[in-house]
Amino acid sequence: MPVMTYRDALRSAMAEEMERDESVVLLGEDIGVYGGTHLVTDGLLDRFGPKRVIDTPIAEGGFTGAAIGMAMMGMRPIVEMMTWNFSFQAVDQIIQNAAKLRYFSGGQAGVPMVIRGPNGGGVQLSAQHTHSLEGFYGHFPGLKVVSPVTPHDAKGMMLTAIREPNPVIFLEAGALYGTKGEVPEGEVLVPFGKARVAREGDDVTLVGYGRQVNMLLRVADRLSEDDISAEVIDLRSIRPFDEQTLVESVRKTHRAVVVQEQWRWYSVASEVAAIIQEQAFDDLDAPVERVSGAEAPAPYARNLEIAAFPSEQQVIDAVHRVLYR
Amino acid sequence: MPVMTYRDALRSAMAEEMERDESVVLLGEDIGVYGGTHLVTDGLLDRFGPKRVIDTPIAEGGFTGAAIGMAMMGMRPIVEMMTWNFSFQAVDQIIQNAAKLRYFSGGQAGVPMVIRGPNGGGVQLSAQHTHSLEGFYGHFPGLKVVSPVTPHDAKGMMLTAIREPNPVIFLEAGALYGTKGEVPEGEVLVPFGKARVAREGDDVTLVGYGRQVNMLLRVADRLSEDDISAEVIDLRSIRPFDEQTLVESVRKTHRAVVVQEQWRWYSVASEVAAIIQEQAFDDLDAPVERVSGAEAPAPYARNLEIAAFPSEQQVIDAVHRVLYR
Amino acid sequence: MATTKGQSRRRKPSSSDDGPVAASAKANARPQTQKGPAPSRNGAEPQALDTETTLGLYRKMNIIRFFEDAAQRGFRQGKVGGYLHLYSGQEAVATGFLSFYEETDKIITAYRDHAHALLLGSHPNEVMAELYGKGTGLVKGKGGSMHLFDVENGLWGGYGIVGGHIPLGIGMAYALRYQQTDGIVQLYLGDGAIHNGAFHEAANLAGLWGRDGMNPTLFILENNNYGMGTSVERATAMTDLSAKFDSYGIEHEDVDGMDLFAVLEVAERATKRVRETGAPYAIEAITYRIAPHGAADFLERYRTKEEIAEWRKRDPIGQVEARLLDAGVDEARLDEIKAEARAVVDEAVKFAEESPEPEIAELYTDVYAEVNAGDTE
Amino acid sequence: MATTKGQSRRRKPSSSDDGPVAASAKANARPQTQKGPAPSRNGAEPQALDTETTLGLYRKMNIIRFFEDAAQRGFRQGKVGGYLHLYSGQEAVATGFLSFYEETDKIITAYRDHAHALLLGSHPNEVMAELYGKGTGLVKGKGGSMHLFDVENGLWGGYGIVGGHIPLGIGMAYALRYQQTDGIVQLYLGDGAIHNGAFHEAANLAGLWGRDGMNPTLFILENNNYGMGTSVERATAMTDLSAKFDSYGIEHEDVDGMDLFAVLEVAERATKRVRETGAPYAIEAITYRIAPHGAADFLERYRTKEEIAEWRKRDPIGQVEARLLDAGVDEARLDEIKAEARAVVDEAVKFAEESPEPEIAELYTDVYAEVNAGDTE
Ligand SMILES: Cc1ncc(C[n+]2csc(CCOP(=O)(O)OP(=O)(O)O)c2C)c(N)n1
Ligand SMILES: Cc1ncc(C[n+]2csc(CCOP(=O)(O)OP(=O)(O)O)c2C)c(N)n1
Ligand SMILES: [Mg+2]
Ligand SMILES: [Mg+2]
Repeated sequence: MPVMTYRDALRSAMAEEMERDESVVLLGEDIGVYGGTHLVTDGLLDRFGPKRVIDTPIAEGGFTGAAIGMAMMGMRPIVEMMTWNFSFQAVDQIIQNAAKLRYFSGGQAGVPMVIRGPNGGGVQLSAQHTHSLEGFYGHFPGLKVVSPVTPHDAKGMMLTAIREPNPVIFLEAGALYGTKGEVPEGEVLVPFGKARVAREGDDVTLVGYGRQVNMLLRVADRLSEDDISAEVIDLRSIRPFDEQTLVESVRKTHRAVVVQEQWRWYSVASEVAAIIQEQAFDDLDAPVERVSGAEAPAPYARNLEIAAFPSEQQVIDAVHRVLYR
Repeated sequence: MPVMTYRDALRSAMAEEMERDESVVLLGEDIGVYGGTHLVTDGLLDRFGPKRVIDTPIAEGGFTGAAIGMAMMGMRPIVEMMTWNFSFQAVDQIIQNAAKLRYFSGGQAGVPMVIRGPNGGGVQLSAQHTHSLEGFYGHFPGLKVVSPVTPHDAKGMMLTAIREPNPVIFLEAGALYGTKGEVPEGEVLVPFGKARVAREGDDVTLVGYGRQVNMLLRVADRLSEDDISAEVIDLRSIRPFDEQTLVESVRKTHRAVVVQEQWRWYSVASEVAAIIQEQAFDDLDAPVERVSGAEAPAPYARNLEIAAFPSEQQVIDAVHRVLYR
Repeated sequence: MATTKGQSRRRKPSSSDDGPVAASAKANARPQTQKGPAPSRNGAEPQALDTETTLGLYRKMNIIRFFEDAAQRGFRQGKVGGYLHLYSGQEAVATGFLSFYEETDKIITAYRDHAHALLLGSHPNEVMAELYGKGTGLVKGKGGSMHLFDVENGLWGGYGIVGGHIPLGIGMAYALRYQQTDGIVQLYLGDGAIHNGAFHEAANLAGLWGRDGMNPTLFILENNNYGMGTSVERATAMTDLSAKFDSYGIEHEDVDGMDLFAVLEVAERATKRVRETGAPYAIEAITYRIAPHGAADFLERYRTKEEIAEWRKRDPIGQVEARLLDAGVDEARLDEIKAEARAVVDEAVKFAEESPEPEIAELYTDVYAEVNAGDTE
Repeated sequence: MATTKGQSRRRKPSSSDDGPVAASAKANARPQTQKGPAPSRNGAEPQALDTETTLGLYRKMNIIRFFEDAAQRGFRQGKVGGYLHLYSGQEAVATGFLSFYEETDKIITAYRDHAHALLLGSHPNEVMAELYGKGTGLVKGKGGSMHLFDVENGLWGGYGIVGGHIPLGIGMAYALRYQQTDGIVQLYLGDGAIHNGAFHEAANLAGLWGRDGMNPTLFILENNNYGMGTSVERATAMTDLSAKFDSYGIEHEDVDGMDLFAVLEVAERATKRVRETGAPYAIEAITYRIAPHGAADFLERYRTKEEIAEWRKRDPIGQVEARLLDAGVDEARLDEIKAEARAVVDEAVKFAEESPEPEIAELYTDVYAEVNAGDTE
């Protein structure tokens, strides 16, 4: 199987769909002439021309709204948020229009669009440029929200996203654009609403998404040295959500630790804990543990930033707590 | 004790603080000449003049940001969101500036301000005008988020909010402006971070906030007819959150049902369930049940809207489930 | 509308021997209280219309007015819920512009949208049923007054967030050219919306994309001098609203929005221009709502009774009526048309009242389109 | 800056027998590639400065330039993290305007903020330490390059979201008059930010409040022709950016932002005007960044080497240098000043490198102010 970077996987999905379907266009800041600040769209302007690769002014609300209008007309726009941090300027368009148009038009209008870009922290971007927004957007009916971590899923979920008749919030692992992985050739559509068992295990279920999954795999390795067998679940689809895979795993392991970069309160981990206790109450041998980002805006200094994100040690400690050892 | 409406309680808190402290000013759409679309600010323009009661154009981001700038200079602005639905246009200012300024300025700047307005649905305002945003804003460190239901708390928490050195998201129960209740004279500051036991009981804990609390009290009455003694907890402060009162109650009753108007996923109820299973795991006799708004944008038709919000019957059914009867 | 369904489309008002609108009437058009820019600076005299065409438009305007009156009654009776914003007083604007609607065009507006639906050919029964929250409503009772959609007839909403629909409109315009149609977007917005950031960002994109012929947007700024209770003068230091389009390289003109004939003249030219150039153009129609902002807003401290009375003298329907009488039309004929219009609305109310509520199952439909169900429309 | 701390405030450049900037130089000021409006349309000739004052400003500009070079080196070495935006090429703008800073004034800008801090008197050591993420940094290592604050010296940030700080600035201006000070706000923004909705909403409020003397905001639009890789011409169909202030009733003028003396002249007049009227005013300073947008943005496909070379000929520091030499200052004197400036920066780097990281406990401080702790400042 060909090996490619997360970045290239995203680009190839977009390029393939653009070849296949003329209604697919890209909009965003510096995605064309500049090549994309993270080079995800590099080369696409040359290939598809300026009517399909549209550089915009710095007006996230305006161009996201314009893309919604295009989608209503049957186009399939893909909007790049240079980073998801800037999407706060487009929240009104995303939540009030994209998520609800189909509903308040009684099904007459649809919004087949993708909004994508890097999400999450890790390179000292500090408070305004570090957010993990899965729960924030995942709250709203009408949206679909995904967060792939492997190049394989980046491509497969992007293909699915572009073909979706609904608005998709596509949260890329910004820190992982350069990481490589196997990506099969051709149309490998990864469906939404299916979690991935990234590693099988029996003693405890580790739940995460995005770049935390890689950390959980490292933790699982470390735990195996202590003869603790951890199952790692990559949620990847935040809305719709795969309750079944999650619950089945916990029914087997009886214990769960949920890890996220985002803040604790009213978050993905809150929901995961709520679901587990709802559906696996009698199977649980310990309360679900949560490991979240520090309750502070993201700091700049390297040492503070490292301290602000979930660490392997924190997860291992939580595992020991749920195992009562 | 004097009896006053929720609306008058809010107004009297603002007026008293404006008398006491010249740095308190109001900004918002049609709060002055028009009297406020919900008449919360009625009469204040005449009393305090146009430099302190500032009618703004329809620019939620702009005037919220301007108020943040005022707050940085030591003023204490109170911003009215005509309804919280319009705050999506101010999300960038609220989350990127108000919540984080103190942090990224290393403590040099502060944002002592209140953003207030009606929140929640109930009068057929349909999809774009019906939101319950406690969890949405409650997620972010740097903000304080409250949601009072009684006129007493409306006044007491507004006084506290205005004196807060931090930005406060003040979510009023829009459907209850006309409801009356006892409100003591003078400076009755209701602290943030303290839940209220609205009714004591032994068999099950019902948890809610905002107008759901009134519904829970009715449910408790109905349950008492079946000899089920329900304790009702009014969270009222969403951030900071009173884990202790919640957990103590569940330790006593061993069962909990959380009710909210907002959507289920990644919500206040998710967090409440997560906290309870974390901290009262061994005391729980049944999984925490959640009753939330229907997973759809708010519909217009009266019958659909009624079906979209939590009903007494849904709560009673959930109580029966946690009581296994 | 019901009995004229289809007629309203692709029909351009034809000229006749009707006299042109007197220039002096236009100069004095605006009562003193109105703070907006001066009306109609365009040199050309409005085209004369033949009497039958005028009567047709008169009929439509009456239906709109009666419809709004009935909606207000329904609201008072508690049969119409939510927010309800009436178009009364502004009829000449949409009536004029939508006379030049062509089938490939798309219309988008804010929440004051009943007239737009009626003019585009939505059945008044279905529009009223929507207001009544019935399953037979234009959007199945799910959106209400603020969210009228009738995409077959070109109406793409109906939006409740001030400013929020403007970016959508200019994106739709891009799509129309991308898809190589000759359609245009008529994008309606209020004087209050122009101060919103969404307007700024969208207008700038429209100007930019229009340079390449990729933005056939006709901005129709309905300046009724108030955003709720805030007059234009209290909302901005620069009150010549159409001149704000200068910032985006978008040309513009003003028109007396109380005068149907003036609107028709501008509308014909403007729609043609936008269609041909693929570039945006903006019209500020100076108008007035004689109704309160919303049906629930009974306190009108922000304006005087005298001001309203002054504007009522220039009622757009009254002006058309006067013109028709001048042209020798019988009063009886006008009464007959009014009676017909009333009957259309009465029938709509009856239909709405008698219609069933939506099925509860509808609560959960239209949240998502089914995946792999092919196209979204 | 370190050794001139305090000196930079409330000092107005005094006139001397220095010759005025040659008019012909100004006319030819802008290389052909720059798409912005023409420079300096204001009639008045810039005031001449005495040589010592000019040398002082020359020194500051050199410190800024060397500082940025050192920051870039730190970035390449992995010692400076995050986003890093250099001011190199634009020095004349902030140097000119901040020469008229008075103690009651407040300064707010975006993320390209090192020069503003240095000019206002922040210690270069602390600024560099902030970039290095050290506990001795200007904001304790918590904000980094984009979030410099030094409120004692008038600097209120340092913001990373394009457009986001503009509403704050005009709110601050309101407060200054509400609190009856005679301060003004110098609000810096980029050519990219002007298309953002936050600009539109804030400028409209500024115009509105300024009508009552309640908005002493001096908008300083630093038009360096690019928002990242997007030129002004590719961002809007109407490229006369300062003219966009017309929409808000805000008067404005342009200045050659590469020419310190032109900036000083405009800055003196403009700050005085805003201070006296309490109304906003806007200056578009036409300038150029010779550095990449951010330190990590090595690909510069959006502009040519020739364009950069062309602008380098008009380097603001070079221009001042030429003027000083013309005025008879020794080259040795200039070298000495440069060496001093370099030493200040070397010392700053040393300080930053040797400073400790913040305590981990700092992660949780400054999230909330303590309740009932009295005032927030
Ligand atoms: C963002 C936002 N803020 C506030 C409101 C409340 N609101 C509804 S209509 C309106 C006035 C709009 O005025 P204008 O654009 O002139 O339209 P008109 O009502 O006059 O037709 C306001 C403030 C809203 N719907 N959206
Ligand atoms: C809302 C938002 N969108 C995008 C960005 C990413 N970004 C950072 S700087 C910049 C360019 C800004 O250009 P300009 O305002 O001209 O300032 P300059 O960098 O030239 O000083 C962009 C797009 C951002 N920070 N905020
Ligand atoms: Mg209006
Ligand atoms: Mg720039």
